[in-house]
Amino acid sequence: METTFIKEELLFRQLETAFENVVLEIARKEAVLVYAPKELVAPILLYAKEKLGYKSFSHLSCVDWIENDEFELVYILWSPETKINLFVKTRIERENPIMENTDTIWRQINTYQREIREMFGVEFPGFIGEKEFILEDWEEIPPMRRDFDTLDYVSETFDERPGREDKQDVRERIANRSGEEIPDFAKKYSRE
Amino acid sequence: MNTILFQLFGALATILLAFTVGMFYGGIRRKIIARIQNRVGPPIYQNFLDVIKLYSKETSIHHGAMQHMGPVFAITASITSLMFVPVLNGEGWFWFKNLNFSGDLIFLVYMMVFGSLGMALGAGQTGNPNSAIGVTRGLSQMVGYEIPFVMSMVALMAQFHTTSITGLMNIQVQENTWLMFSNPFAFIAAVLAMLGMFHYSPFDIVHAPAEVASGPVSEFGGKYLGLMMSSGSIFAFVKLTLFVNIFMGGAANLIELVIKTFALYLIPVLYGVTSPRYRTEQAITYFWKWPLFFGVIAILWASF
Amino acid sequence: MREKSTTIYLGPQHPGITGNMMVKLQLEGDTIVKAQTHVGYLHRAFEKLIERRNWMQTTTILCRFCVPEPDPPEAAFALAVEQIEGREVPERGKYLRSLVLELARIQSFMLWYAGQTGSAGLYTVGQWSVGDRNYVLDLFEELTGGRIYHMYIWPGGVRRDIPEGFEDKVLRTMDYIEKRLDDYDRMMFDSAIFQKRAQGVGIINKEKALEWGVVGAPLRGCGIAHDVRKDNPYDAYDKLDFQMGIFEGGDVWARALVRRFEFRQSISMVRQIIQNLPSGDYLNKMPNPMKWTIPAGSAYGKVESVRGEFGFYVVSDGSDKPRRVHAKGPAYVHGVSLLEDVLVGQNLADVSFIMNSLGVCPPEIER
Amino acid sequence: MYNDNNAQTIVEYIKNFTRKNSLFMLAYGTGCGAIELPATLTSRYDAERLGVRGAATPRQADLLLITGYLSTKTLKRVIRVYEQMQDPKYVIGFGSCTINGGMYWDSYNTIKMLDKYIPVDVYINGCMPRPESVIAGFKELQRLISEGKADGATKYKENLDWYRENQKKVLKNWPLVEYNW
Repeated sequence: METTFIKEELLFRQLETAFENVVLEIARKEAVLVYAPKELVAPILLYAKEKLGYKSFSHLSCVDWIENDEFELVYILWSPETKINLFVKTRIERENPIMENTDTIWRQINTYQREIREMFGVEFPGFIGEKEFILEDWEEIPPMRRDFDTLDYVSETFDERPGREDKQDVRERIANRSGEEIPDFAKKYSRE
Repeated sequence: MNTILFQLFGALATILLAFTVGMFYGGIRRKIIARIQNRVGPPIYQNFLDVIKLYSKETSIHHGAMQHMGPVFAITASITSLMFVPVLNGEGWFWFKNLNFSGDLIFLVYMMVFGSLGMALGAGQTGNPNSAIGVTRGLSQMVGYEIPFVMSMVALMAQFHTTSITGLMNIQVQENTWLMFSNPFAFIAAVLAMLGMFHYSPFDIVHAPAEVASGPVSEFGGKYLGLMMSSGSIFAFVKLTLFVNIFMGGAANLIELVIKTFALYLIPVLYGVTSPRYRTEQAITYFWKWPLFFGVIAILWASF
Repeated sequence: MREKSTTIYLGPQHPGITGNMMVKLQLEGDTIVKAQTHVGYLHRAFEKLIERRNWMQTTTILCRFCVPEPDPPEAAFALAVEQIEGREVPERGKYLRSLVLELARIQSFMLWYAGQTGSAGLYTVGQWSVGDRNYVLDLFEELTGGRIYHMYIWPGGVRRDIPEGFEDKVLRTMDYIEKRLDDYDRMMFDSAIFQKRAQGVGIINKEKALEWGVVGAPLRGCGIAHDVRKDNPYDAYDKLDFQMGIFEGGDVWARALVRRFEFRQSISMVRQIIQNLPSGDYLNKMPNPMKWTIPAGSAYGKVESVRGEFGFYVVSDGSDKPRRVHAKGPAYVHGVSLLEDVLVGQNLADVSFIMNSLGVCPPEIER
Repeated sequence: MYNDNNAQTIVEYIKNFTRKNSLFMLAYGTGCGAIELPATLTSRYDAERLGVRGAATPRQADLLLITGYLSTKTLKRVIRVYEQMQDPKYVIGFGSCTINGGMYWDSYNTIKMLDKYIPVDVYINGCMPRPESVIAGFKELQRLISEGKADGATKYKENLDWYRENQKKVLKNWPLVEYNW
């Protein structure tokens, strides 16, 4: 298997020599992971953009690891030359999360940062963008955090139509609504 | 006394005729478009249903006095213009003849603008930015098509030394020819200008849905919209009849009138189905190129 | 202070807007001096809901990410899950996936024809193409059971095999559509007015495209060769013969040419797939859906949709539910910040025209 | 003489006949169901046969199609749009998610019962409804109109307080002026 990862190895070496405090991993074909402390993210992104030919930015995502009290920010880059996806991962503390603003490197990051600020409450100091992006008049904790329970929120905000309680088999009742029997073809779908 | 009553009755009948024909043409247009688009389409009396429904809707919008006056202006203008257009050739015994006097063609050219101006006032009052933009576009486009249209009319007036529509019609009857053959350039210029007058695609920038919602009428619903639809239908009849009278020798009876006007009506309809919409400045440039050129040629043709 | 600028809210209720979003425009005359997008009218909290569903149940949600093209999200998610799990897809499954993806592209191209011409006031082409699109949807219905939402692509393959006589139907439909394409093109691309409207409008140059991360047809319209199907081939695309449509200019016209070219490529690809369809299994053996767990890990799966690269970042913590699923649709890139930038200096008449050519589809922006 | 019952009935009949055969549908795709509307309006299904056509602005429209789930953000706009429409006006709830939340039953941002916020005349179920069922929904609405039963707007006016209470429960920030018809 190792022999097939030639270009990945090359990228591995390049990053290894350029940065010291990072953990590198070749996850699979065309995917290289970089675990970096948060102050190294911007230098890595810049280095990848200017030196390694990672011209375009693919994705910025945020994962809530509530059991470790951490948010994980994932920057995914893609190089048109080597066709390798580079994942730059960093962990920031969950209480008072602050991350460096990187939308000067790729302006596209602007949109992602707006979303992550709204959905996770991660702050990006020095970042210009409208506060409200997707939600309107939201007063609870940021909704994509894992400690926000959407079902609780739903049951206290919205009214459910009766008959919508969970784990009920209504197929039989629907079929018998006008007095008819369940046809044979439908019987095999009903839970016996 | 008797004659005045008779004339009033004739005028009313003419308005009804114009409304009916205009509405049916609208319905037929929708049907034609539907057939071209592979559809069955609505019944051809669909526009009547729409208008009756709109009149029966409740209207509870108030944006100031001019907003209520706008549609009234529009329908006044179209009925007044209708009064100056003779429906049939010669001494029609029933249909309203027209309020003809020498110079009525000039008056008509003015009157046809009046309706749009009234609409513009009404739409401007509503405070909807889409209306305001639609009005601006409408007036710009009017500047575009009015010039070739007026030039073509001037060419006819200069060529035949009359400023009356009946005068022009009489000349065609006497010389047994159509003016579209006597001065073809004037006809071409006028027909190209007519494309703009109908506000069908590609010149539907005034009420382009994808750009300015529906432009001037975006705040008008219910009865107002019904009034505007009626005004539009009557106005379509006025325009078509005027063109038939001036260029195609008028009509001796109603059937001839319908055939001639419908043939003329097909030009903007079919051109509209197959064309995307111009932008405002592109539309004006369009009118100021070939139509204007033909207008100039028509005047030169008339003078020499 | 200049007082003469007017503010127009294009949407959320506006016939010109592509979907349910809003663009706030400041106009001077007919020229836009400032544009601001407002999204979020379609936020359904999909990513939150997925965290509450198990791996199998996500398929019902995935296809609803993007309404005009429901298949690329399914495929991208399946690719990501297969990368984490190391699950192999049988050869026939790969071909069937490509078949569905290409058919989805074809129906989406037809919807694009309608949007692009309808926003320019030429409704006839749209009526034709959306009417003919029903024939493609019929194929979908026969294959998957649904007209719009298919839930057909599963991690490990596809849900069911093609029915009997399906190949013939596909080929006949392709013949019909190819014949009709000439009609559309004669009406649309040969129209002098359309050319005038499209050329030099909504220009995105190469530098801007890279800076904003533009994907798909808009990127190929500025002369940059990038297509996920070529660069990181997935499914059966490495065995199919096709070309990218690359045109210079970066305006609406260039994007339209790209799509016109790729439409025909898609048709030819569907024919190739039908001709080379291998036999065998279509689905790798699945565990019991209620007990299906995915090992911990993360992956980014991406596919090419009509509007561009559609990606899913999937994180699993080893349980029976996804830890995090984050979608990146082409409209997410095109429809928010880039649109604000591109619209400045354009004519009001071209807003919806440009939005259609960029493929702005709000459901995948806010999810 | 002119106000006797027969004349009234005839006028009502004509009114209802024209209303049911000329439905101006507001062009507002509030959700994903809007993708089936182009198909409904084009060659195979052609809703224009029934007199259904699009209207660009709420002032001109009679029929509001709620095409699918409503997020709370859209609900605010939909209420505004609905109140701007002129009487008589009808609402069609389109898709299972308008009826009981559908697959979005546990989503924090979508409402679950549309008829608690605006009156709904006809529901079309399905996710998403096929064009055939959309046409069937139009037909059902036409039947209700011709029988004079499509009176959602009147109910809305009569029970405005109840509707407002429900609306304000979901929409925390209520910036709208109290609308008068």
